[in-house]
Amino acid sequence: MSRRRQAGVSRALNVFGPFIGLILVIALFALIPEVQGRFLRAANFKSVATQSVIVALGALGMTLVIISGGIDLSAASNIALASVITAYAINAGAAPLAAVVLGVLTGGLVGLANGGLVTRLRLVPFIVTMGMMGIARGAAKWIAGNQKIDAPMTWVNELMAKSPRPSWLLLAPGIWLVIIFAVALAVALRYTVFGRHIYAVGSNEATARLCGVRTDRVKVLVYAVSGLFCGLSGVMEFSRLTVGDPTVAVGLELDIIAAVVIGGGSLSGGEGSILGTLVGVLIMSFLRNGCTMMGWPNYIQEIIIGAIIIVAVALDRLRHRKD
Amino acid sequence: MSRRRQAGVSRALNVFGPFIGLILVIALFALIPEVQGRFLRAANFKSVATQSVIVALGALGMTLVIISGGIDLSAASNIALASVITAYAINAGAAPLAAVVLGVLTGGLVGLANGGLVTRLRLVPFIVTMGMMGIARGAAKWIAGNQKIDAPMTWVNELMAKSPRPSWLLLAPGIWLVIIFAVALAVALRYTVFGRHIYAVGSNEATARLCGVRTDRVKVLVYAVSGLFCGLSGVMEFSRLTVGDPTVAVGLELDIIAAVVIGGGSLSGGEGSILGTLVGVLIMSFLRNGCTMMGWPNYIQEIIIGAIIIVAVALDRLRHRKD
Amino acid sequence: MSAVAAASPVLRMTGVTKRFGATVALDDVGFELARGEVHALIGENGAGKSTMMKILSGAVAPDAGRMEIDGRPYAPSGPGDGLRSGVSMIYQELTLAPHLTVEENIMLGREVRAAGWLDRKAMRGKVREVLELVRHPEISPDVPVGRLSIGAKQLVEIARALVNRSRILVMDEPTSSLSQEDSQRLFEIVRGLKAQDVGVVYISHFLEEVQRVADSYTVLRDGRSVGSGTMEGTALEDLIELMVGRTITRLFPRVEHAVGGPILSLDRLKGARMAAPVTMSLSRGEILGIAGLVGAGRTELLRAVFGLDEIEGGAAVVSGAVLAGLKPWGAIRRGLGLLSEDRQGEGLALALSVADNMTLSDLGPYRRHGLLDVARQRRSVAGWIGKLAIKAKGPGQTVRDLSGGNQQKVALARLLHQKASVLLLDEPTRGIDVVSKSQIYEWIGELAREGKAVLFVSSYLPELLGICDRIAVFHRGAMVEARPASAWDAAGLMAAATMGRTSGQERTDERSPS
Amino acid sequence: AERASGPPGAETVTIAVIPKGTTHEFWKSIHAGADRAARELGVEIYWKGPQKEDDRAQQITVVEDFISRGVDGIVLAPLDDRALMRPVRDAVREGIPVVIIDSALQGGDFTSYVATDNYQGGVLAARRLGGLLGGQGRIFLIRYQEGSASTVQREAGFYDTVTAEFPAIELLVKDQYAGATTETAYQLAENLISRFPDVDGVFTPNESSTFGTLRALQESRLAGRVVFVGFDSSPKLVQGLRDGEIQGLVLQDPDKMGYLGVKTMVAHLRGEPVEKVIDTGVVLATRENMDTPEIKALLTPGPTAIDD
Ligand SMILES: Nc1ncnc2c1ncn2[C@@H]1O[C@H](COP(=O)(O)OP(=O)(O)OP(=O)(O)O)[C@@H](O)[C@H]1O
Ligand SMILES: Nc1ncnc2c1ncn2[C@@H]1O[C@H](COP(=O)(O)OP(=O)(O)OP(=O)(O)O)[C@@H](O)[C@H]1O
Ligand SMILES: [Mg+2]
Ligand SMILES: [Mg+2]
Repeated sequence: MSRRRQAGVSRALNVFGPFIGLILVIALFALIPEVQGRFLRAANFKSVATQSVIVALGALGMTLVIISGGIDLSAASNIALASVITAYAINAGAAPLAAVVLGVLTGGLVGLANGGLVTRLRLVPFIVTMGMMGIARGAAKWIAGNQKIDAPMTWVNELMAKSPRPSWLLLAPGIWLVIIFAVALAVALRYTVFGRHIYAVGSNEATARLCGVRTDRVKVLVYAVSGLFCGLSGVMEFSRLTVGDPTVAVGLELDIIAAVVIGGGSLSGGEGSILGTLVGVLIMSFLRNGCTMMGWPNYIQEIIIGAIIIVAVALDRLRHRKD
Repeated sequence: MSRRRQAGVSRALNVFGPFIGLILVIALFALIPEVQGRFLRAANFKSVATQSVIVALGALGMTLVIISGGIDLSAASNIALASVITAYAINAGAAPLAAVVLGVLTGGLVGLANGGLVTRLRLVPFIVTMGMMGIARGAAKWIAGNQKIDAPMTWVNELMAKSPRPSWLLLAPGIWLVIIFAVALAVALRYTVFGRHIYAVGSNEATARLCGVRTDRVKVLVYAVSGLFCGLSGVMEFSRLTVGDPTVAVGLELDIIAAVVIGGGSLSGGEGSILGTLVGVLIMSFLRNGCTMMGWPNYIQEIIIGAIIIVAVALDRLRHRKD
Repeated sequence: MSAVAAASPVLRMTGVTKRFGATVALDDVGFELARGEVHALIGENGAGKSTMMKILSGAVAPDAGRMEIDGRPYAPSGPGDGLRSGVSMIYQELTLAPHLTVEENIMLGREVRAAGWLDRKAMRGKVREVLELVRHPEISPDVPVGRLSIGAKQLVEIARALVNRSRILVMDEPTSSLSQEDSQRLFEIVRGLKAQDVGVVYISHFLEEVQRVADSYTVLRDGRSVGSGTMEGTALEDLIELMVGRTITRLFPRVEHAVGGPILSLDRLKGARMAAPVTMSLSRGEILGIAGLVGAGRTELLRAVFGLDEIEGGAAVVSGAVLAGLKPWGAIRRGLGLLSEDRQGEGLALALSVADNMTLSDLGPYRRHGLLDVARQRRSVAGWIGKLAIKAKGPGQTVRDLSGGNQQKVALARLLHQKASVLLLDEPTRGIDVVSKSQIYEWIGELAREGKAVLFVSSYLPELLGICDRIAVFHRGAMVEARPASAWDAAGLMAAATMGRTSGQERTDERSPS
Repeated sequence: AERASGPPGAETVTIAVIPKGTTHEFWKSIHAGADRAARELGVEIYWKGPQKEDDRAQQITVVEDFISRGVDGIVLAPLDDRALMRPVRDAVREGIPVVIIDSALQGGDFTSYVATDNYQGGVLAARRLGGLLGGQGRIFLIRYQEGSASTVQREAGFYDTVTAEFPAIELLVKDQYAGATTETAYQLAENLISRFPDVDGVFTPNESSTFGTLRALQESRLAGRVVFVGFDSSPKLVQGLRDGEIQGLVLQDPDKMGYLGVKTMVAHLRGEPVEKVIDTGVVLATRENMDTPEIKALLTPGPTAIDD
């Protein structure tokens, strides 16, 4: 009996566990009288969700990379590059859809290059993607001619509009994209051979090879997928900024990686989940949003966010140790 | 016979190996007629060396951290914090020496906090130090009141002077400090129990613990030492800028980590050397220097440096595979 | 034995209890160890032996229980504490730092200091001494341990435990990867330690070994102590009955099987890490044993055949198709399966579940409309867990939490699940208890009857002689000789393995296995 | 300060002032001016820049968060003349007026634009530098950062003027970027000096690049021998000007910008008519004029009581 109840409690903890950090953060600001009225509004949640789209898309791909035991430091540069390419194409008169596809593919290409270098040269991903970070950023600045690219407004810029055009959408199309891709990836990780192989490669590459997993192919694919998501994220960045900006998202790779790790991903591979990652993204977004609403100066915000990152992960570890 | 000769060749490769990348980079620019005259001057080398001091000091500590299987993302923020504290103290009328000691100790304290969190809460270093990155940066801005701190000129500002005061020093005192500490750390890594234990913890922490190594103590010490070096690096930063600037060195942690990895450090622990790290630092400095001298636009420079990071590490791996 | 009776116990453990979640690994267990006594701890896989000894060494904290050393209470706060109190341990799973050299590993945690600096000369002396003691002075102290074979690693592990002057030495399956000769040598060392009044706890699934080396025994079953006594006058059957609650009739059950046409043939195959090319052939329904000492190159042969190492010359042909240049996934597709000797490093993904590990090499059957039928996967895995009597909470349990022997069973189950037609088994019974071993032999026999071919690498000669149709001997990277099993005896195998040549008169017969 | 929308004046009016960053002295002065206006007019201001300095996306986020919070007005120094258009439009749609300061914003959604003519600043610098060199010599144009609108205008003003009015002056370097921090500027300048030790003049477009370059000139013993014209002020730059190491600093009036930004916003909220464009002017500080009261006030903004 009591054992069964215990199991029930621990299952509940496991289901809600990932959300604890998020609930705590929301509760924190919901309790401060100064902002609670505004903070808890649907409009504010919508705006936080929209703000999260760019990091979330990057983090979806990064989750795969981290589960496979890798890391992608080039993510943020890749986002900037894709945003520049999209703006460039639209500016050059391409159909918006073609420009979007081009932007996403550019991201995928950078990812493919990462994967190729990691597997062919057998270099640590940290270094390959760190090199690629410089290359992609440089390429973005080059293409943009060291400037931001102004592009005429098209439907692409509606993707991140807070009040979407067909109003029955309720949320910005970008948010829906995140939801759709998150579900797709979560299913893929759990219910496809490819997904199981990603976990296997991250958990023990030698074992995976021994079991007939084409580890190199898995890794190349993972980086390519991550690149595609960065590309999409870049398109969203362009949509949000309405300009293609080669200097955007500097340092964002750390936010993206932090989101995955806060969400339970392990940098030594084999662990991580899509749901966790999304929670990680939201924790960081709500923190920023709440701190800004409170009007706290940036340094306080920096300190608080730094501390919360540590606390969130510590809570997660504690929960894991329990069961 | 032939085996012995082979051994000789491979030993030679091992001794010169780490320098190959550096020699290649220097040779590259030395061969370009446009800059060779200027590039190969002693004065230019001196200026590159001086520019390298800040990254080099950070990288010395980072080498220990990386050998022990950790990572310290807070290094750059820590440098900024220490530079602010030093400036603050001097400005407040403290004796320059006291200010320097205070700056170094501040760095050490941040390192200690990193080590404590990593070992007490059993969190991954990536997250702890990422959180600390925000905390230290925020604290620096707070203390500096979001401004640069102007401090009166003292002998501290001579530490990074290209033409040092007692002219028989030839090089800036900061460079000598790097050399002295590099030798000391290299010796400590090789010839002391502590050094060995750092490698053991990085290579297989469980084993080290089972063998009675106090792994937690080793790790705390490693982070503390790394922090002290960041503190010293911050003092040098202050010395160089003559102001305490809380926004300095943003993103420098990646340069520092790259230097260690280019120098043969492995992010999974157990590998790395002081000599290699210094070579890594110099490779990056000479690259920047050469690219600027060539007058190449920044984006080209970014692309080239990104590519060279990959190539340097690939060369190093190739060399390792041979023997 | 006199030593047992004479001295007061050096170690007394009473009421030791340890739970891992719902699993009760140890339930109120106790035993005593006298000075100069060798005490055997035996029991099935998962009985709780390793856990008990980890509690003694300080690596695991007990939930309840008391320990005394020399009559004084002993409650180590960690393994370092245990070492300082004179308890050293050879762990079942290798615990070496791959980047460190042999010397650095052996001296880890007990470095010799002179004026604050490492005294390398003194350490070198100690290391040489202890390598000499295990009779492997050829192991270079300067080689990074990561480059050694499993066997050599185990020797280093033993050397590390011996370098301590400890009062209590725990050996948890020290010989699982050793050759017979190295095992013999270890027993001599144990006898030497006894003479120096060291108390030794010895854990092994080789019961004959245990009988030879131990003075007394304690048997664990399901985390409970079910009997103890002096070894003298206790028959092997009695021990087995205590362990499993019943007797078993045959340790090496033979399943009748017929040898068919060749399925795998190696023609001067030379892998990147092999010392010499190898030519041999394996037929359907045949069990071909491979014997040899540590470092004889058997593992390298299997790795080359399976495509894990690059192939430098010659060819491997499976069912008429040339294998050379294939990667493991290609080999698997052709029906090959490899069981690695290094289950922790390579054989298993420790962080993943039993289900994932068991089915990783063959997820195809669970695919439906592109998606995995996870429920069916679990059912199938649950079936294998039952069939192989794997002690696990269920298909979802992480492999890391299983006992050593049960991990090995999971690795083996993967090959069975994958329905490989050529099984390359590298020390497949490593760390598996006697009863399960005989079970495994039976399966291997049945696989042969189904027409599958088995390449069986083992350092445990009785099992080679007991179940193989043919046995090939390797020496220094080259195949010395292959003969029908009936044409070998233990002494002959040993001689061939150590000297690289056969005793002479028996004729070799490559073509017609028994 | 809980308040929803309502007639301003009934409760304390809250105004968000959003700079591009928070750590440059320049922004401190804006902050001081804004604070002064707030105290004079009895309104409350929130001072909040993007978390990462100079990050467009983050600045959009800050604007959105203040819209969510429901402030009465926003005074914004946009990091991008285009990217901030949409959040500004969103704000206006929510009934929150926006005054733009410092840098331009496309479109006409904002109430008023209070800024310096940055291009003109570049022109002033070019004339000073060209004049002192006598229309001859080899100079560096060190740029600040890719895509930063106000500095791009200054660089453009400088570049256009030099090429048009001083054709004999040779630009040794014209597309090297100093980067975000003093240290990066320092290294760039050092490396450039290594290559061209015989440089005659240098122009830098903002505080961090000016100070980094000054340090490099001092270290290579070129300070005072090279004609150096920079932008903005800080105590070390003022010292440099006094010591003859800097021959000119183009100054804006950030304090006035902040002050007028808030003041204009409050006027608008109170229903008073406001000018669409307000110029706060640029001046050139030199060693000669640096002690005149009006220049001195710009060079060393008085002690500001800012409670962050
Ligand atoms: N860390 C752990 N978490 C959960 N269960 C564990 C853990 N370690 C051991 N167990 C369980 O405790 C029981 C005893 O394991 P132990 O390793 O002591 O067995 P053993 O007698 O050494 O077996 P073997 O002969 O296979 O080595 C097993 O059921 C095992 O699954
Ligand atoms: N004593 C040793 N010293 C150094 N290297 C060794 C030693 N023993 C083995 N090796 C290395 O291991 C390789 C062969 O080991 P391998 O594992 O193939 O042999 P094996 O026959 O499979 O032995 P095992 O009985 O351990 O399985 C050799 O080529 C050698 O490099
Ligand atoms: Mg065991
Ligand atoms: Mg072997």
